[in-house]
Amino acid sequence: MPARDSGAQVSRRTLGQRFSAYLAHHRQTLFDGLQQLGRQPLATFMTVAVIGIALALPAGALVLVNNARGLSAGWQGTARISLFLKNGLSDGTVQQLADSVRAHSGVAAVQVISAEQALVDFQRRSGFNDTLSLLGSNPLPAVLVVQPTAAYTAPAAAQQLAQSFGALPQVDQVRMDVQWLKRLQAILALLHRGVLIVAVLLAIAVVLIVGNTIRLEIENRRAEIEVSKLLGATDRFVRRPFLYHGAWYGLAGGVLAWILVLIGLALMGGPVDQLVGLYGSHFSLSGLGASGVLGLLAGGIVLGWLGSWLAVARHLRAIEPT
Amino acid sequence: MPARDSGAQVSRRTLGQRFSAYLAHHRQTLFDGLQQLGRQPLATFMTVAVIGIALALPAGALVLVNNARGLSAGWQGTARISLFLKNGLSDGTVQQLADSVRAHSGVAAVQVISAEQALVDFQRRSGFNDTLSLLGSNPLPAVLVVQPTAAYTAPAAAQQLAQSFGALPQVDQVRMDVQWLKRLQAILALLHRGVLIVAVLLAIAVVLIVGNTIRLEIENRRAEIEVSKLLGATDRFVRRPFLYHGAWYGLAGGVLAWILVLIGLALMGGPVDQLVGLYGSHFSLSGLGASGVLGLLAGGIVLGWLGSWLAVARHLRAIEPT
Amino acid sequence: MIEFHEVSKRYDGGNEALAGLSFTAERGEMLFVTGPSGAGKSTLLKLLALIERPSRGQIIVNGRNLGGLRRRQIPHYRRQVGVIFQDHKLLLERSVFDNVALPLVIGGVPRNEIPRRVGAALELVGLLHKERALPIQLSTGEQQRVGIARAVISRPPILIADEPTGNLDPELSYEVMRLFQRLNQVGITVLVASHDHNLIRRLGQRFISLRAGRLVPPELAGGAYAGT
Amino acid sequence: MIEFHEVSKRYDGGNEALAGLSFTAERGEMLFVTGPSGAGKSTLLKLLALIERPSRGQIIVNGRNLGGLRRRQIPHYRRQVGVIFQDHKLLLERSVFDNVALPLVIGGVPRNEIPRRVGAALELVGLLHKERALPIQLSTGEQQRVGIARAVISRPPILIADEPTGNLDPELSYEVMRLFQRLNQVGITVLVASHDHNLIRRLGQRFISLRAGRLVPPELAGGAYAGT
Ligand SMILES: Nc1ncnc2c1ncn2[C@@H]1O[C@H](COP(=O)(O)OP(=O)(O)OP(=O)(O)O)[C@@H](O)[C@H]1O
Ligand SMILES: Nc1ncnc2c1ncn2[C@@H]1O[C@H](COP(=O)(O)OP(=O)(O)OP(=O)(O)O)[C@@H](O)[C@H]1O
Ligand SMILES: [Mg+2]
Ligand SMILES: [Mg+2]
Repeated sequence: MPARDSGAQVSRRTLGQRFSAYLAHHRQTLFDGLQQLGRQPLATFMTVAVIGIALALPAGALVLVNNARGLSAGWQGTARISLFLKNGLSDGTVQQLADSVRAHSGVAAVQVISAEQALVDFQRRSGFNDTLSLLGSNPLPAVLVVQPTAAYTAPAAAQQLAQSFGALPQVDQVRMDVQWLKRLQAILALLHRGVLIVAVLLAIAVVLIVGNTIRLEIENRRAEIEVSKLLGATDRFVRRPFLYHGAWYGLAGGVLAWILVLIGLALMGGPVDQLVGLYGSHFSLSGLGASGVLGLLAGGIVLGWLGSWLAVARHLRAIEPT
Repeated sequence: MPARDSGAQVSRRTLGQRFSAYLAHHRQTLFDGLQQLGRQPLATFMTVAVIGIALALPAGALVLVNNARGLSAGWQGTARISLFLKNGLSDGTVQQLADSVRAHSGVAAVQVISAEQALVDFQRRSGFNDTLSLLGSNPLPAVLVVQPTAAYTAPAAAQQLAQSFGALPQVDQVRMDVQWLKRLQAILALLHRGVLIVAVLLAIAVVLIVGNTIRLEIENRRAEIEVSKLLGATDRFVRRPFLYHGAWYGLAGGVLAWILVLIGLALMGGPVDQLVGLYGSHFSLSGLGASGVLGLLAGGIVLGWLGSWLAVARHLRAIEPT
Repeated sequence: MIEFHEVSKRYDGGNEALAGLSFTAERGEMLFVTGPSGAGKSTLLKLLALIERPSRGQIIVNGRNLGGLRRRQIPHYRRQVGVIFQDHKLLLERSVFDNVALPLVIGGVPRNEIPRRVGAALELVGLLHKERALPIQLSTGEQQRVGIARAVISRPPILIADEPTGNLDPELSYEVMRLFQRLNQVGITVLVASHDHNLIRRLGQRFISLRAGRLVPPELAGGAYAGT
Repeated sequence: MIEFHEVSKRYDGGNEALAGLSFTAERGEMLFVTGPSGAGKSTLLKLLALIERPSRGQIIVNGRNLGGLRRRQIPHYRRQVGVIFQDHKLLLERSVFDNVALPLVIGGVPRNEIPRRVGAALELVGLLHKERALPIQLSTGEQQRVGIARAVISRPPILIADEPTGNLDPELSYEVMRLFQRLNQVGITVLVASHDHNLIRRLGQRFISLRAGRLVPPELAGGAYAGT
C-alpha cells in the first residue's frame, strides 16, 4: 500500500528516527525490568535468593579450594627431606655440602643440624640421658634438613630429589616425610571431587532456576506476548524485556552470592585459624578478590540472560497465535 | 431460603453423601496433581530437578559427615599412648604390667615392645647399626603401646589416661601422638562448619524454590482460583490442589535427590578408598540407609507441602475478588 | 427477595459508580437493568454477587443483610446465586463439561450425578455436542452460552446475568431470554443487565434504568428507548 | 483490497468453521459480516489478521497472497491491519494510556509523538478522562472502546472489528459505527462483524451474511432480518 497516506505512516519515518526510537525502547525495557522486580519485592526476593544461594555455593567452593591450595602450600614444611651424613665429617665440610645442596633448583631452604645438636635433640626426645652419656663418642651423624620448593613438593618429585641427594658421597641415608603429604593430598582430592560434583549440580540448578522463573513469568505474561504479537511486534521486541529481566535477576543473584560468600568466609574463619595454628604456618583465608567478584556478577548476568533466552525461545513459538 | 425446591438442593443432601463426595474430591485432586505434572513433562522436570539438587546437597553432606565420623573412629589407632618403661625390668614384670594396664576401662588394646624388639626397630629406623652395636648393653627400654577405647580418644581424655599411666612406678616416660588427632579434629570442625552453612542455605532454598514455583503457578491459575471462589468454593477447596501439587513436587524432588546422592557416593568411592588405604583402616562409604531414604522422601513431601502452603496462604487473599 | 437501600459504590479510583440507589425485586420476579455503558449495571450485579462491597447503603437478599456476612459465610452465600459474567469467566484449560460441572464439584454433589446434570444444562443452551471442546475452541456466543449453563446447573434460587446476550444474534438472544423466563416461572428470581432495549420491550418484563449510577424515572427511560 | 477465494477453515477439533467462502471487499469499502453465533464470522476475521491459516483457498490482501507471507513478514503485515477483538485483548496490568500506545511503541514511533496521538485516539472514543485507569477499572463497554482506540491509533489502511458494539448501548453503538464510517471516508477499508441487524440497516452499508461457514444469498439474509 505504497501511496496511501494513512498506512505509509510507519515506513515513511527516517532511519535515524527509527533507530533512536529503537534505542529508547531498549533503554526503557532495561529500566522497566528493574521496576518490575521492584513492584513485587517479596516475589523478586524469593527468586533472587534462590539464584544467589545457587551461585554462592560454587563460588564459595572455589574460594575454599583456592584457600586449600594456599594452605597446602603453607604445609610444604612437612615435605622435608632429611639427609643423614656420614659420621666424622668436619663442620666445614658439612657447611660446604649444605651450600651445594642449597644451590639445587629444587631446594627452597636447608637447615643444618650438627652431630652435637642431633645428640642433644635425641637426648631430649628419647629421655636416654644416662645411657648415652656412657658412650665416649657421639654416635649420631650430622643431618641436613632440606625443604623442597613448591614444584618439588609432590610425592613423586620429592622422591626423585631425595634419590639424587642420596647419591652424594657424604650422605649416608635419606629419609623423607611423605606420609602426611600423601594423606593431605588424598583429603584434598576427596574435597576436590566433592566440590566438583556440587559445582556441576549447582551450575545446572542456576540455569534451571532462572529458566524456570522466566518460563513461569512468560506463562504469566502470555497475554502480553500474544497481544504484542497480534499488534505486529517482532520476536525480538517480545523477547527483549524477558532477557533484561533475566539479566537483572542474575545480577541481583550475583550480588547476593557475593554477600553470602563474605558471610560464609567470616563464619569459616574460626575453625581455619585453629587448624592453621596447629601447623604453625602463616595463613589467612583469602576472599573472592576483585576479579572473582566481577566474574561472579558477570556469571550471574550471563546465566540469567541464558536461562531467559532458553525459556523464551522455547515458549515464543508455543504462544504464536497462528 | 429454606422451603424453596430448587435452592435447597445442595443442603438437602445427606451428610454421608456429602462426605463421600468430599473424599472423592480429595482423591481426584491428588491424582489430578500428578496428571498435571505429567502434562508438562519438561517444565515439571525442571522444577523437580532444582528441588532434587537442593535436597541432594544437604542429604549428601549428611552422609559425608556421618562417614567422616565413622572414618575418624577408624583412625583411633593414631591416638596411641606409648609407655616407656624403666630400664632393666624383666620380661615377666613387663607382661604383668601390660596385663594390669589392659584391665583399665579406658584401654582397648596393649602392644608390648620388648627392649630387644625396640633396639631392632631403632636400628632399622635410624640406620645406626654400627654405632649401637658398639654398646655393650641395650640402652633402650621396653615399651607398652596403649590403644585407648573410643571414649578416651579425645585429646583431653587421652591426656588424662596418659597421666594416670605415667604415675605407675615402672613407667619412666609417657608419650602420646595427639598432634595428628588435633589436626584431624580441626579439619573435621572445618568441614562440619562448611556443611552446616551449606545445609542451612539449601534448606532455605528448597522452601523458596517450592514456594516460588507454587506462587508462579498460583499466578498462572489465578483465573481458576478467582472463578472457583466466585462460584462459592471455600478456601480449603481452592487450596487443596496446590498443596497436593507441592507435595508431589517434593516427593519427586526427594526421589531425585536420593538418586543424586547414590551417584555422588559412587563418584566419591575412588578418592575415599585411596585415603582410607593410606591409614590401613577397614572402611567403606555407607549410604543413606533405609531411614535416611524415608526421611529424605518425607522431608521432600513436607517441604513441598509447606512451600505450597506459604505461597497459597499469601496469595489466596490477594486473589479474593471482594 | 432483593432490596437495595440507598446503595452507593465509590471505587478506589474515585469513580462513583452507584450513587444512592434503591430498588426492590420481589421473590420470583424477573427484573431487567438497563442503561448506557458505564452507568453502573455491572457494579450493581457485582455487589449482589459479593465481588464488591458497597461504600454506603444496605443490600438485603432473602431477608439477610449482605453487610453482616462473615468471610466464612461468603462461599455458601455465593452458591445460592448463579452468576452469568459479562466476560464469561470460563476456565480456559478445562473442557466445556468440566466448566459446567464446576459448581456441582464445589457444592459437593456426588460424582455419579454430575454427568447427567451437566448434559441437561448443556442441552438447555444447545451445546451438548461441544461437551469435550475447550473454551477457546468455541465462538464467543458459544462461550456465553456455556457460562449460562454453568450458572443454572446448580439451580440457584437467584440468577443474575450481566449482558448475557451481548455476543448472541437476535434469535439466540431471544431464546436465552425465554430460557430465563422459564427458569423464572419455576420460582427463580432473575436479574438481567442488558442493553438490548428491543428485546426487553419484546419480552414485556419490568426493568429499571440507570444513568451515571442513579435510577432514571421510568417515563424518561421509556422515552429514551423509543428513539433508538 | 480484500479477496477470499474458496476459503475453507477446518479446526483441529474437526469443525468446518468456513466452507468454501468467496467474497471481495474493494479498497476503501466498508463491509459488514453478519450471521448467527458460530457461523464463522470471527474465523473469517482471524484469517485476515493471520491469527489462523486457511485449510484451503486463498486470501489476497492488497494484491498480496497471505499464504505466501513468510514468518518474518507477518509482524509487518499485522501493523497494516488494525484489529478490534471480540474479547478486547487489553493488557490488564497496563494503564489505558499504555494499552493504546502499544501499537506505536511496537511500530517504533518516536516517544515524544506518542502522548499527543494517544490523547487524540482516546478523545475519539470519549475516554480521555480514563487515561490513567487500568482496564479492570473500566466497564466492559469502556474496555471495548479502548480496544477501538488502540486499533485506529496507528491509522492502518485496513481496519477489522469483531463485534465492536456487543457491550455498548444502542446510542454508543451508533456513534462507534459512525466513527468507523468517518475513518472509511478518509480511505480506510473497514470490515465489521456484527449481530446488530437494526444498526446495520440504519447505517445502510453493504453486508454479507454467513451461516455455518457459507455465504447466505442476500435475499434470504434480508428475509431473516425482517423477522427480528
Ligand atoms: N480454535 C478453535 N478450535 C476448534 N473449533 C473452533 C475454534 N474456534 C472456533 N471454532 C468453531 O468454529 C465455529 C465458528 O466459530 P466463530 O468463532 O468463527 O463463530 P462466530 O461467527 O464468530 O460466532 P459468535 O457470533 O458466537 O462469536 C464454531 O462452531 C466454533 O465452535
Ligand atoms: N474496579 C473498578 N475501579 C474503578 N472504577 C471502576 C471499577 N469498575 C468499574 N469502574 C467504573 O465504574 C463505572 C461503572 O462501571 P460498570 O462496570 O458498573 O458499568 P456498566 O453499566 O456495567 O457498563 P457496561 O455496559 O459498559 O458494561 C464506570 O465508569 C467504570 O469506569
Ligand atoms: Mg458492565
Ligand atoms: Mg465471534
